[in-house]
Amino acid sequence: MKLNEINLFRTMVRLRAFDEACIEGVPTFEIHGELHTSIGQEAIGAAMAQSLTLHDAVVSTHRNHYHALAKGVPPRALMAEIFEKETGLCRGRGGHMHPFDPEHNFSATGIVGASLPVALGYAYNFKLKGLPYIAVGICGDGATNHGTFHECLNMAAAWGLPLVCLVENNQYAISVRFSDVTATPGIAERAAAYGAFGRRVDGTDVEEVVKAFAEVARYTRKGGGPSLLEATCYRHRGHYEGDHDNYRERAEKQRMRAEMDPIARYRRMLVERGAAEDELDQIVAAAKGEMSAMLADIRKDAMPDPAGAMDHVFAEVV
Amino acid sequence: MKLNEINLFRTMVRLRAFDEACIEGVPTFEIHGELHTSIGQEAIGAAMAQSLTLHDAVVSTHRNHYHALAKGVPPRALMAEIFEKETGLCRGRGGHMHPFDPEHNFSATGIVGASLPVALGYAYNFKLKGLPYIAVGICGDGATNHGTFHECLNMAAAWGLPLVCLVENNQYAISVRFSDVTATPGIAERAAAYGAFGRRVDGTDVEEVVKAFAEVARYTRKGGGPSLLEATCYRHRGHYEGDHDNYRERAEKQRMRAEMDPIARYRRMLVERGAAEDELDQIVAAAKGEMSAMLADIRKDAMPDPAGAMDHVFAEVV
Amino acid sequence: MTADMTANMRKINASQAVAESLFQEMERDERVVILGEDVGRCGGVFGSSRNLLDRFGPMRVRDTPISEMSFTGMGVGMAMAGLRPVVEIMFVDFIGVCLEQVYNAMAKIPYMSGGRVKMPMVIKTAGGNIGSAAQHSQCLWATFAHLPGMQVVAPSSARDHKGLMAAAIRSDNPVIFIEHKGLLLKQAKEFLNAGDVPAEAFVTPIGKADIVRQGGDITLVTLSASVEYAMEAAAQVAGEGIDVELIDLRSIVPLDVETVAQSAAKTGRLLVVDEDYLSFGLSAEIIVRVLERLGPSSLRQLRRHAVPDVPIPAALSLEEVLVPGPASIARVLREMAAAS
Amino acid sequence: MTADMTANMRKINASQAVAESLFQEMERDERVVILGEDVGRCGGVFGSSRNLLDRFGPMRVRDTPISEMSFTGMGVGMAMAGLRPVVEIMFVDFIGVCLEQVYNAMAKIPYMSGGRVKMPMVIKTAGGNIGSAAQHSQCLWATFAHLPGMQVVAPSSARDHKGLMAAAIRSDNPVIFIEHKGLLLKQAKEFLNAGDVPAEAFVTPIGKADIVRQGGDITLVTLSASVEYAMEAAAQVAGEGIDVELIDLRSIVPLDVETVAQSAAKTGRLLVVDEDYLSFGLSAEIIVRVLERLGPSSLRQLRRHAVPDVPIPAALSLEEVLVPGPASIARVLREMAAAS
Ligand SMILES: Cc1ncc(C[n+]2csc(CCOP(=O)(O)OP(=O)(O)O)c2C)c(N)n1
Ligand SMILES: Cc1ncc(C[n+]2csc(CCOP(=O)(O)OP(=O)(O)O)c2C)c(N)n1
Ligand SMILES: [Mg+2]
Ligand SMILES: [Mg+2]
Repeated sequence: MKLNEINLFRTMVRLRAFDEACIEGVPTFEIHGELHTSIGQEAIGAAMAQSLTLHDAVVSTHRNHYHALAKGVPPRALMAEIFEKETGLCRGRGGHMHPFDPEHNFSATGIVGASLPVALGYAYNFKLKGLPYIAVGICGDGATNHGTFHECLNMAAAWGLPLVCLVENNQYAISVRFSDVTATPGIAERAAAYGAFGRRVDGTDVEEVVKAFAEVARYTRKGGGPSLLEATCYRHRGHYEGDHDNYRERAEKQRMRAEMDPIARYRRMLVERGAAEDELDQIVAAAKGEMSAMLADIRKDAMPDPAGAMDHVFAEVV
Repeated sequence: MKLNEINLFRTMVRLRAFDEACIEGVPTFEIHGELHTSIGQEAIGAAMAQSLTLHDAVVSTHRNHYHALAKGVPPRALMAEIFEKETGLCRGRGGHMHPFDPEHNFSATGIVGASLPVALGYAYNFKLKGLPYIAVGICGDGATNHGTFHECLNMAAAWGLPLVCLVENNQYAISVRFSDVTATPGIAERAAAYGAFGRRVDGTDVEEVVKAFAEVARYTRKGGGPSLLEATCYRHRGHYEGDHDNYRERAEKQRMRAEMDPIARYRRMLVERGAAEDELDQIVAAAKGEMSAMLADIRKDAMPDPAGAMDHVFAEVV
Repeated sequence: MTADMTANMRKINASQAVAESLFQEMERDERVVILGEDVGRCGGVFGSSRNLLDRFGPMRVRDTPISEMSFTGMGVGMAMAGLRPVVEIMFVDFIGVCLEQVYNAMAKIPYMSGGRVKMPMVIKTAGGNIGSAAQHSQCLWATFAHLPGMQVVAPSSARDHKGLMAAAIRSDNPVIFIEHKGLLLKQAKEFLNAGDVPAEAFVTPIGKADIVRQGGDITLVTLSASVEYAMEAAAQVAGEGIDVELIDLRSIVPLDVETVAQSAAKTGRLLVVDEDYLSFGLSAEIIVRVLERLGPSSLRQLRRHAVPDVPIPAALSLEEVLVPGPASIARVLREMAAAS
Repeated sequence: MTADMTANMRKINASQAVAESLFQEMERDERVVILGEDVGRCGGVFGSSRNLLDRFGPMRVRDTPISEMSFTGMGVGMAMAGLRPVVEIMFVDFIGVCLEQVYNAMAKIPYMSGGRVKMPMVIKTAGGNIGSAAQHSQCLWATFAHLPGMQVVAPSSARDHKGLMAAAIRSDNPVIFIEHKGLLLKQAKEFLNAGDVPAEAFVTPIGKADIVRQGGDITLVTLSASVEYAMEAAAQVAGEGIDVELIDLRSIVPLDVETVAQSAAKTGRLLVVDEDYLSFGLSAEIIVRVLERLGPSSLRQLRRHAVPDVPIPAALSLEEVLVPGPASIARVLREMAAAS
């Protein structure tokens, strides 16, 4: 697999700039509810972007922006939805936890454990029609202790469905440490209980994640049945914007920020390999500029018209 | 472990005679709803009876009679409940799927997958209080594909709770073959996904089941955390009395009845070891007599008084 | 119905009517798939998906493990992927296992997506009291109806079982289709609300109530098996000069208040019979909707007869006094007639 | 409430009041345990179980994995084993994941066991609309109330948060305790329905409504955060000569119909305000129960104001027109006053 290093770096940087732009809407109350960012988890989104086709499906979680972008959801429509504008992907009805893009086979849910079942439905459809596509169901580490994890991997394996279960193991479910509530050290080892293909990867090493994701995707796409990829990482911000985050030691957070920032890590790596700092800086600046401009533009969009508040409950008027 | 062979045989024979007496209530419409018998699964009940103490807890399923009897629930009160009499364990409110005996820490549920969580609550209580008791949660093979199986084994293992998960793998969930809907050949192998102690046993070889159940119970009682015992067996009758049971080949059923009847197997074994056929016949006759007499007696009991139909919804009148 | 009229009727029971509808809809539209426990090899525990596996194979007729939460969510994903899934939850009592996917996903995604995603999905399930105790006897239609975004259908006649199932499958909206265990094995000609079940595919529109019996004294509104009980009761009291107008709602979302209100305006007396729990349910909703239409003092009598907020006991001696049946409905009708 | 009166009030918000009650009940009775996501180390996502882990340790204050179905069932088992569990379901919207254990086990076991098993269990959860979109904004009290066997409590004032939680824990019945996300971080003295929160443990009995404001023109019945909105609305229209009697139900099972009916008999006008969905819910139930008591034509006006059967949209511009608030309640009150 040939990697375009600069592209990978740019993808990650754009993801982060996207979430940083979103964060600007919190103190202004443009975004209310709980905004979940993925800062620190860019390598995983970037890896998905490399291996997925338009027809593949992705079903994500409450922490979904990167996955949407990786799947090709138009950033402007996504951000407009996060800002709950009429121009948003879902006309402002969904908001940041519920983006739906049928054209890109992308959706998400705010309910933990609810992503895999929906992904399984896509996988079933691909198998039924004999299509060479895969469905990626995304979970956090916390979601892997939900019953649907077990049920879905079992069904996918029993019927040979093309489901990739991608676990972002950032070690916490809000305040609850993975190790306090989980019987096994990690998640990849559970694949054996379903005869699925399991793999663990350092989710902050972008090239490794790209390779690992490509590997599991290929395995599943070729008819091998479900696969499970556990990407270890760390959530650098609070569970949601505004979270007091007093359940993690300051020292832990500092260390993790130093060691487990995929963008900083990759930058160091690229520089070691001879990349020009300038060029990288420019990529960062361009991404920030792009997202700021997008935000500024979206801010001018109209909020949904209250007259339409009751629309879309049912497809047909009966 | 010293086994009292005659006792074991008698236990199994009494269990079967109990269920056979219950079946008599079906054509007469004394029992309506779905009566689930355990005929063919006597060895498992007998094995439990050997290792459990009064304080241990058992939470069973829709197919619960043998487990109740193994736990020491008074047979008369149980049968009276199955016949929905005011003299029943639950005053006729529960019926055959919902026997509750707080004195013996026994309960059941008609909802698949709902037994393990309740058993976990008992296990938690034992751990909280530092008591040397175990909670046995019983599942069928079908129930092991329900999310609670995963959730409960994970919690029990993460917290070191004294939960024994006993799986009666009779190969079918109503008409659905275990192998058609399950990723792994068996269930015991899933224990590894929780770092639990897993074991498979031929559930129609009573001495083997006794040993295996004693082993997992001892392991868990000594603080080893959860264990999982898969006892393979076969359901000789329909899923419920009245089931057309046209989803299993006649040949399969005949073969299984010949090979996997725990009572017939044990009888052959005992006779080979020198037991007197007479004595065994007498045990069978005595058990049938006991249960017939019990049934005749229960038939004289009153049905619940309609005046009390609204009682017991709430504990206190508010 | 006279012997003459029933003589030429097809010999088909309600569960066969459902199976036939599924068969024809699956023939008609290859996007239709059915999944659930025991829907395939055994054709459904009540036979309402018989013959489908042989004809359409296991990818379109899928026997599932007991994993309701996930296969309901799988249905949601299938619908989003362009299929038209029918997901069977064997007994409605089990819905608590998977209600999350039902009300947070299936029912809300069309709205949450701003109308960009359709959800042509049917949840097919069986309810009703037939002496099966607390965990296998519920109706729960009001539980669904309280939560926005899904249509809730509960057929009464054999004919409606077929026509409403076709409508549910062809609808682009999520539909909860609640069969009654006590009706499924009944032959079309045994229904009091009898009527031939056409052999060809047909659609009974969802949302239009059926005036099963015309009458001028009391408006009796109900659905599902209680339509049968109410017909029996109405026939009983007719001899005593009480003329009941009986309305089969067919669905409670949408609720055909129009038809009910017109009848109530005529009779001045409204009785709702409901096999579901009394409180926070169908009976109060209908009464208030009618009063909202006709005015707060428009009716002389308002009455509801439902399961009085108690789990269903195992013993039939107890169930009988809790669940509305022909005798208890007749009693209530007599009380109403006597009162004014 | 005047500045004088509030000056001496304790500085405590509603979530602290809950936490204090839990603390005191856990001190008082070692059988009380609490479990759920984030209840321990972080003290609850709204702080309503703060300080408990340090004092009582992890066996009595248990941070769970995201396994609601199983830890709710674990609560059932604990209660059967003699403990008095408080199980937190973080947001009521998630109840669909575990409702099975709630209504088939917790709520029915006392009845199914013929009264031989008690179920002293509390489900503590947060509901209400605060701009969190369709999957994090529901109230769902009517969903619980329709299903027999559980009491359903939703406190309004800071004081009631404490007293009703104590009552719930001490009750031998299963209790659903629904906090409102919009009230939890509000200081006791900021409540319009203000009142000091005593430092010592106390019990507010479940089942007795609170007449928060006396008035002669219109009876307004509601609960939870809507009590605050209704107080604001009542104060607004008072200046216009509309005198509202405002009743805080506190619980909907049991439902204090007595108090509501007495007031409605006096005013002749009944308005139910409900932040839960309109149909098949609280509003119709109250109206019908009052009419059942007072007679079908006893009231001049019946009105309900609730979320009109639509999922909650993300955009505040939409949420505002769907969820009852002070302005919309005042508008309805004015319409009612104008109509007769
Ligand atoms: C069924 C359910 N339970 C609880 C929640 C509340 N909740 C939202 S996110 C979250 C933690 C999820 O942890 P994890 O799966 O590790 O994802 P992360 O937030 O770390 O990305 C919880 C408990 C929910 N949304 N749904
Ligand atoms: C949640 C739920 N789904 C479905 C059912 C219907 N049902 C009752 S028993 C059963 C099969 C159970 O199979 P298994 O666990 O293998 O137990 P067995 O009957 O073989 O003893 C099913 C599907 C149920 N009671 N609860
Ligand atoms: Mg996490
Ligand atoms: Mg089985």
